[in-house]
Amino acid sequence: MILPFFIIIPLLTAFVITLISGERDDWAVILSIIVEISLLILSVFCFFRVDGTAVIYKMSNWKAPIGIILVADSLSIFMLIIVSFIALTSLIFSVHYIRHLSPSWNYYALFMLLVTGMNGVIATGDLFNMFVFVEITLFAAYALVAYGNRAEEFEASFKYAIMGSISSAFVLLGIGITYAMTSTLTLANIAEVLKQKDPMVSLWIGGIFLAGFGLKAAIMPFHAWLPDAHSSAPAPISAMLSGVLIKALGVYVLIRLFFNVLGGIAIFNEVFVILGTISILVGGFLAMGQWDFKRLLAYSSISQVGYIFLGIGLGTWLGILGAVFHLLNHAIFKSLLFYNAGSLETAFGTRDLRKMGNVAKALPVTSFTSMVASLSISGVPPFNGFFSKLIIIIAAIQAGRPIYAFLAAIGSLITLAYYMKVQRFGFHGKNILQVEKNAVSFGMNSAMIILAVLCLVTSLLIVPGIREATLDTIVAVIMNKTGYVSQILGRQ
Amino acid sequence: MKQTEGMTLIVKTVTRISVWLVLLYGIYIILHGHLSPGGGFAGGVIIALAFLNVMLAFGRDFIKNWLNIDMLHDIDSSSATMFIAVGILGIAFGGSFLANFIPHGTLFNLVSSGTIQVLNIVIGLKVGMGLFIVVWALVLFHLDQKE
Amino acid sequence: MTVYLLCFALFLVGIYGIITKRDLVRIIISWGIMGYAVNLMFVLFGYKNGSIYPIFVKNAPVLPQTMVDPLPQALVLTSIVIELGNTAMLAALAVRLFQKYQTFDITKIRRLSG
Amino acid sequence: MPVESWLIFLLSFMIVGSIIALEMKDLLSAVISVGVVGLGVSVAFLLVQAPDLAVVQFLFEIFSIIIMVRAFIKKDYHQEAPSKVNKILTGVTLITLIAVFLLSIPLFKLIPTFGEPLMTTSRYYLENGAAETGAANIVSAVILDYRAYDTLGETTVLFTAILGTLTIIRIKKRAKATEEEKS
Repeated sequence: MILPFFIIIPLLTAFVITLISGERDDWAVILSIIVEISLLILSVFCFFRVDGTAVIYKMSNWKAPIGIILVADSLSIFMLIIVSFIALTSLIFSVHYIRHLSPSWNYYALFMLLVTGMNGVIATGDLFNMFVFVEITLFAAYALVAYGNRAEEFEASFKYAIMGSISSAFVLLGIGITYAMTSTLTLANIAEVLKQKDPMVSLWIGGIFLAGFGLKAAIMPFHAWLPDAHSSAPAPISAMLSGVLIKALGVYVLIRLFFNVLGGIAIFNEVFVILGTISILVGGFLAMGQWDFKRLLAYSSISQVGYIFLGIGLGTWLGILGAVFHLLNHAIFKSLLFYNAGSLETAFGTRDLRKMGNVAKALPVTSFTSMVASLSISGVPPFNGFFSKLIIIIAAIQAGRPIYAFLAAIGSLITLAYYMKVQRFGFHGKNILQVEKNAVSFGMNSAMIILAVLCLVTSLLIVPGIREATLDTIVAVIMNKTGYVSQILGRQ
Repeated sequence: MKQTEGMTLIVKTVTRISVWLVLLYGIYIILHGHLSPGGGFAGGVIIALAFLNVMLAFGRDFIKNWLNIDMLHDIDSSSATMFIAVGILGIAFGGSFLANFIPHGTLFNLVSSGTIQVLNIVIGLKVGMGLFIVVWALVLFHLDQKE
Repeated sequence: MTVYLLCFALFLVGIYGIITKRDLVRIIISWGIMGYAVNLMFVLFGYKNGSIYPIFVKNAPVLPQTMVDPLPQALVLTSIVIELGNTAMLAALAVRLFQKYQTFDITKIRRLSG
Repeated sequence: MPVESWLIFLLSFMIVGSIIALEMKDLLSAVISVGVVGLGVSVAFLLVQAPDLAVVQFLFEIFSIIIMVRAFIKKDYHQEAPSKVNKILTGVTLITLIAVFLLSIPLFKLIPTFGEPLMTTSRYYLENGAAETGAANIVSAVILDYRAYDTLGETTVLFTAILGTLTIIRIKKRAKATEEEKS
């Protein structure tokens, strides 16, 4: 019953913000933060209420194949929690940060539309509806990437817009062909009809959707746009893009399409594994050579998403557990790293690691939290990154693919190398830099501290007691591929 | 009427008549959305083209005081909010979001298909105002370019 | 089947335009062509031989079986509006890029390093 | 079957038109010739018994031409001759695209032939659409009642596009207007 409110509330806020928007944006800030907190509480409440079976909400009172249905199982509510949490911390961070760029209500209205789009993609159970909400998210992202009004940002936003439109054209082509074959648009019915068709059809549809949504998830062959877009966007926006958008629009949709709808075809799992491993290595090598802090983080996003695809591609229980856990961890520490880059940028006005100096004394909170984030992303034991990467590597070995496990371990070492480079140059360098007085506000510091604490807390999810309640329900949803279909068709 | 802005006198006199016809036609298309082809989207664009026609014929300054541009922004966002309000009313009366809770009336007459007609009008307003704002923004942008 | 192939050919012409053409306006145009091809193919999937448009008329009762498939038409109406929104945003970005770089040539717009 | 032959003629006209649009030297005529291709799509919609779409496509085509011309009219920009690298790139892309086209022919055989759609869900819309929603135009019934949530997403897409364009062109609502008055 609460499901449609995940889309109605942020959408209504966006419209109200544009209505009441005066000269100053403080109204917009207060409204969006209150809304984001309520969304977070709503999603956590939903997570513990849904007991393994999918909750279905019939839009405008029509049954599944006729009307549109919203579906919420533990996987989609897990994604809703991540989206609302990272959006909340981004909003807190951007209260002060956006004052530097150009304070106006546009930013908060577009941010709310970004959240609406992602919630819409995650909650919907209808193929064309997913496409419409993907378009909303992309339009809001193009405008937000170009928010800073500098030449590179327009260039990055234009390239992101072109790649996004090409992938949307492929997705629409895929939807057209799926409709021609199955003449229905609800994901559950498509899955049911595709079972009777000859497997060549599923391969073809899978190929087109892999091209379309792979471009959005920036897997290896389609990763070219990501470093430009994520590095020139304002820090809270690149945190949202890297931490959540490529996962909600790319990874989540590919899991839903390839596991629940197409029933986990072996060839596509193999493709995920190979592309994931290539992403890990190439993303890592490219990140080594970067001196711009944000570009380095963008390249490291490509390699970390590669881990998630490696985990999913294995298809075993442990592999998917590692992938889901890494998805959560990466959202946390990558957003934290982008916040650090943002606060360095506001304090010193530069993103180049070589120019930075002894930040430890000047910005104690930023340097401490970035140390926590660097350790957890490169997989140092007490932090969460270590556990998720370890599970993926063990899963690769168990699944009889030691080569991928070995390559994943090398990837983790490369990550450790370039994050130590960040620490050595960025935070404990030699040249002393003067810093503007309280450049980094309380809001920015508190957002960073919350995420740093979370880096430690989420590693507790591995403890068997807690794991059953949270991660296992999600993995169960992905593992029994046709369970999703039978639940929806069963309980119309 | 100072003759500097806009096009020649002939175009102005013709537009002075044709604009009202075009607007009337746009409103007709919106209101008959559920009976004849075209609906909220088509009617809205016709209204936007009518405003555009006036802007091309009479020039930028005329349109600024003939049509309060900020009011267009407010109509745009308030019609979008109305769309969601109709949806929420659907939850209250019709059972689920965006349900058709208004009685349908008899087929084929003008006021007949419940929320479909209401939503058609809301979309018509939204598309009409929104698209004109986009073109107005491009015009304003070229204005800065010249300075 | 040949009609679908021709639509797919139009789609490939759009991809050709995006990859080989250098200036922004042509890239936006070729994306438009891709959008036309996909929309047209979607509606062609719904056409039934010898049937008429899905609108009931007052005094001419029409059997529902002799009507075209309304669902692709509804979906393509949505994707046409999405296409316009996309063209508007790409045009706005291209205009601002021309203001900053004084050129439409994408190879000259190379401020981003790496 | 007149409709299929008409469509094949129209589609080949559109393919030739779009190739011309891409290869033309002057920007403005390129935009106009794509507009012609768009109007060809609108005529094709009429042939396929989709009047709703023909009207909307025709009007939105006019609007996208206005936006494109408005944005690119004043830019006196001439295009240099394509460099050697570009020629190789064009050659390679042409070969790969033709190969993709030939590879996809067997795949298009899988789709039900043109003219016999398997209309499982939309048969429901046609049979009891008028009764349940009270609208004579079934396409409006589908858009605004059966799949009204899609149209809500649709209006949001348009709203985001307009808000995004305003943010990119940096027109703040009231501030810009007052500033214009002063300058």
